[in-house]
Amino acid sequence: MAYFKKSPWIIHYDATSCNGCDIEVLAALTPLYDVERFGIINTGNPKHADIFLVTGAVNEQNKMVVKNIYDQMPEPKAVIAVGICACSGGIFRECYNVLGGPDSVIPVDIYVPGCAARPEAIIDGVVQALGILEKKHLARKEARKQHDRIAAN
Amino acid sequence: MIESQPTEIVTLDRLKDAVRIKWAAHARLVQIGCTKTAEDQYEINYSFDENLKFSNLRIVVNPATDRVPSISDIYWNAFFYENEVHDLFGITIEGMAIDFKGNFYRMAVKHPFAAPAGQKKS
Amino acid sequence: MSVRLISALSFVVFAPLIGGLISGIDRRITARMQGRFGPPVLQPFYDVYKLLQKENVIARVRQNAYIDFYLLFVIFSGMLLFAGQDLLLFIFSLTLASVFFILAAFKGSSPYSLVGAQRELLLVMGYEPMVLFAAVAFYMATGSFWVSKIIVHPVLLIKLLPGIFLGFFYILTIKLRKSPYDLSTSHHGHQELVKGLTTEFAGPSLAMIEVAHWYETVFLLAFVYLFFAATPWLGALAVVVCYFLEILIDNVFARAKWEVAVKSSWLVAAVLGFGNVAVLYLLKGF
Amino acid sequence: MSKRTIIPFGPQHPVLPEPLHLDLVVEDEIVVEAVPSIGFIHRGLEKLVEKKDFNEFVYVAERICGICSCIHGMTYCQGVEEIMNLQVPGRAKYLRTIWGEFSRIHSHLLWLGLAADAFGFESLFMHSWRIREKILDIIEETTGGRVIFGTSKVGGVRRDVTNERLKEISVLLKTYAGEIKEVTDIFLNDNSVKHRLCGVGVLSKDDALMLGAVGPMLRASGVAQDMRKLGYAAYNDIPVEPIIDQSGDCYGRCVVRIKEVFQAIDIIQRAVDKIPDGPIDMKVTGFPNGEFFARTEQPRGEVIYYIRGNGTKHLQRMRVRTPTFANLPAILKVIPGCSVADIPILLLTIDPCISCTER
Repeated sequence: MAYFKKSPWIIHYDATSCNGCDIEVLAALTPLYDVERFGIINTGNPKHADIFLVTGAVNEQNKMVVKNIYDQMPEPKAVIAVGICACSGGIFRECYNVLGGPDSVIPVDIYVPGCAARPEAIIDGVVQALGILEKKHLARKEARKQHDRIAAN
Repeated sequence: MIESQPTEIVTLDRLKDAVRIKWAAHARLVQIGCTKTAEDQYEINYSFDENLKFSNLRIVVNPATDRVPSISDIYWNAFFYENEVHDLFGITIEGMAIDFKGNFYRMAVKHPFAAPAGQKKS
Repeated sequence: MSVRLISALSFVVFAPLIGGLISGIDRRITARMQGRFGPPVLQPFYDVYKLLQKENVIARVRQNAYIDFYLLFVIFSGMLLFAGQDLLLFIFSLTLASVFFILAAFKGSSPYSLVGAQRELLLVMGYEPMVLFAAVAFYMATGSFWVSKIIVHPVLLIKLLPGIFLGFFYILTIKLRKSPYDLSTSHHGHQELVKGLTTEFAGPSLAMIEVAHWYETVFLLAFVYLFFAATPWLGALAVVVCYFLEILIDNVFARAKWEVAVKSSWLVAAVLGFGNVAVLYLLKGF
Repeated sequence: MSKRTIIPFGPQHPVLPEPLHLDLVVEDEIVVEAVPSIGFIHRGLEKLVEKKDFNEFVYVAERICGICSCIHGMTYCQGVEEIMNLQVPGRAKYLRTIWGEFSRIHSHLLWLGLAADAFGFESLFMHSWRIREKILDIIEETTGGRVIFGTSKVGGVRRDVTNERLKEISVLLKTYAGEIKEVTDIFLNDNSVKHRLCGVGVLSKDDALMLGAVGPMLRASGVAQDMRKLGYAAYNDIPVEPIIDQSGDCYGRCVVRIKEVFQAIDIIQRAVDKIPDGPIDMKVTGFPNGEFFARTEQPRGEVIYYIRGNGTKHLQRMRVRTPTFANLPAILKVIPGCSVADIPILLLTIDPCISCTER
């Protein structure tokens, strides 16, 4: 048990979403849903975060921003695409400036559907991401062990 | 009918004078918007509001030959709309208060609204 | 001697446990004040344990060395206090610790951490006079700078030093990084400087900052206890009440600007701190 | 410390949930200049009119912004109805008004929370949003959606609410008004809040008007302009007096929004009393041909839809000018001279909605 399950810190970035999902992400922090019960904190700082919530599709200007935030996050990390726009582009898929979901720029682990995604769905997405974090952590540990073994020989 | 919306068509060289009259009357600049009506014909609407009375100034331009003077020396906030019109329609606007030089929006397609109607995104 | 050593060592071992627990209870009470349920009480431990497992992303090579020294000096300051050493030494060591923290933040390349470091410097400037007044006043009241002497002083010191106590309580808000004075970094992410001082630190180094904060919480509360050392139960009560008030203050104030923080803490130091020292001077007639 | 540094503000920033980027040129924590760059959300949805027919486009219009979604959809529909000369049934008009005002309440409560967050008052943020959830419950119950209502359609509305339920909601709102007052009183009277708001970002009456500010921003500077005076939807029967404040600073904008929450509650209650019975939509035949600038009052200010049809099922042009777009130049003029600590609250007082702005 590495306690990733107990303390997932999130960072949220609004790619090109219509605010609907963003507001729901924020609503999940507030008294009715109160995700801090599960130790979830919205850090706002990529270097502190474990889980990256992207809402909305990616466009020409923000694809670098999304990638930068992802790169700044320390391992292990997970990405959740929140809302239908972040899954596939949604209603804006045909717009000239929409490149598609964030998975066209960074690897996405969990897709949360909905327009707008309900806070319950977002919380569920985060909870599912926890398992992935734990797995990634173990894989990292294993890789390091193997690396050490090779180095020792 | 919610409200009447008179539109006055002005020529390019009279545009700034007409806008100055609006400024003198303390009209608020509501928006500047562009519409492509034909292949080389673009309408630009300058909308004003004077105590809930809406009115339009309209110029018709051809982006290939015409250069539109900026009104941002009269209405400072116009530079926002003008940069937008420039980026979306490729219309040259001269003398904007802050010129983003085509970087107001960074887009996958240059001047998307200037493309012939019906053309799909690549 | 050995008693002192045991006391200092048990500080090193138990302070993070107590500090973490206090932090957990703090978060729970805060949540309740905001109409929420709040995290488990052990949440801070989960957080730190998780942070230790994370990758340590470094922006500049030496920034983490400064954090090591920060933690080291925070622990050292606490040990001095718990070993009953010189109060002045404790204060200087604590200042040195903050200096290391600020240097670490200056090392970070993000403008947020730079502005955070500048604000922290101003805050240190703000609270330092009051801390010094406190040390002087303890000396005047008890005739010694040694914590071991102060703690066995038969008189309830709060009677002699009410101004100093209030002044110290005021700067406690700054030291504990509570709103309205959580200018340089805040527990809650929603701040104009993102995370201010700690913006550039990730994983294990962030965990060390967190642990250092727990140590700080414990010895700052121990400092509060000093005012009531003559009656231990009153001291314990005062510590609990003080911390609860800090949580309450955290929840009923908007964040102030640094000008206000510095000016007001100097005003507090000048009126309450200096005033109390002056009265003591007249009473004792040095 | 006196050398100039540049602090990037956004696009990813915890105070602003939305990507607006400002490069703040800072001297001693005093901002000398603010250079904006936008376009992080530009999708180009205005161009979608060429692919979706004018009835379908209502869905897109509602998703221009997730916070003021209802009024976006409604404005678009009003524009099309105006061109096609449709007489929308009275009940539909009233329902639009009621939902529009509900969305105003939820948007203003949301703003109050975010503003509290910007000046570091976390518990106030939580309590504002706690009450907002109750409003959202009513919205969800009557429309089916929490943030995107999906009730607008050309020629009316999609859902009806029974008169009994409307009466109950009206009573319910009375109790909520008390709770809202408890929270808003803190905004108006708390000294530490006043310290952060009063005198920050003062915009004079003339500046506000000539820089094209709209909505609460304009009204807080003492200009009584409210598009609801035009009398669209049911506002002909329910006259609205614009709420103004003379101060022009952040506090003034806060006061205007708070008063508007109570005004909205009042409007809903009056609308519930007057709502006529009858159908909620009408059959729409033919295609729009003509142009119209539809203007309505969003929570953030005047929104304007330019709709131009050419007699086919696809519109020729649809342009949205959203309130934030109009307010941004004004706030840029105000920023120089403020301290870094004031920037979040200054930006938030225009109630920025970047996804509206960039579309």
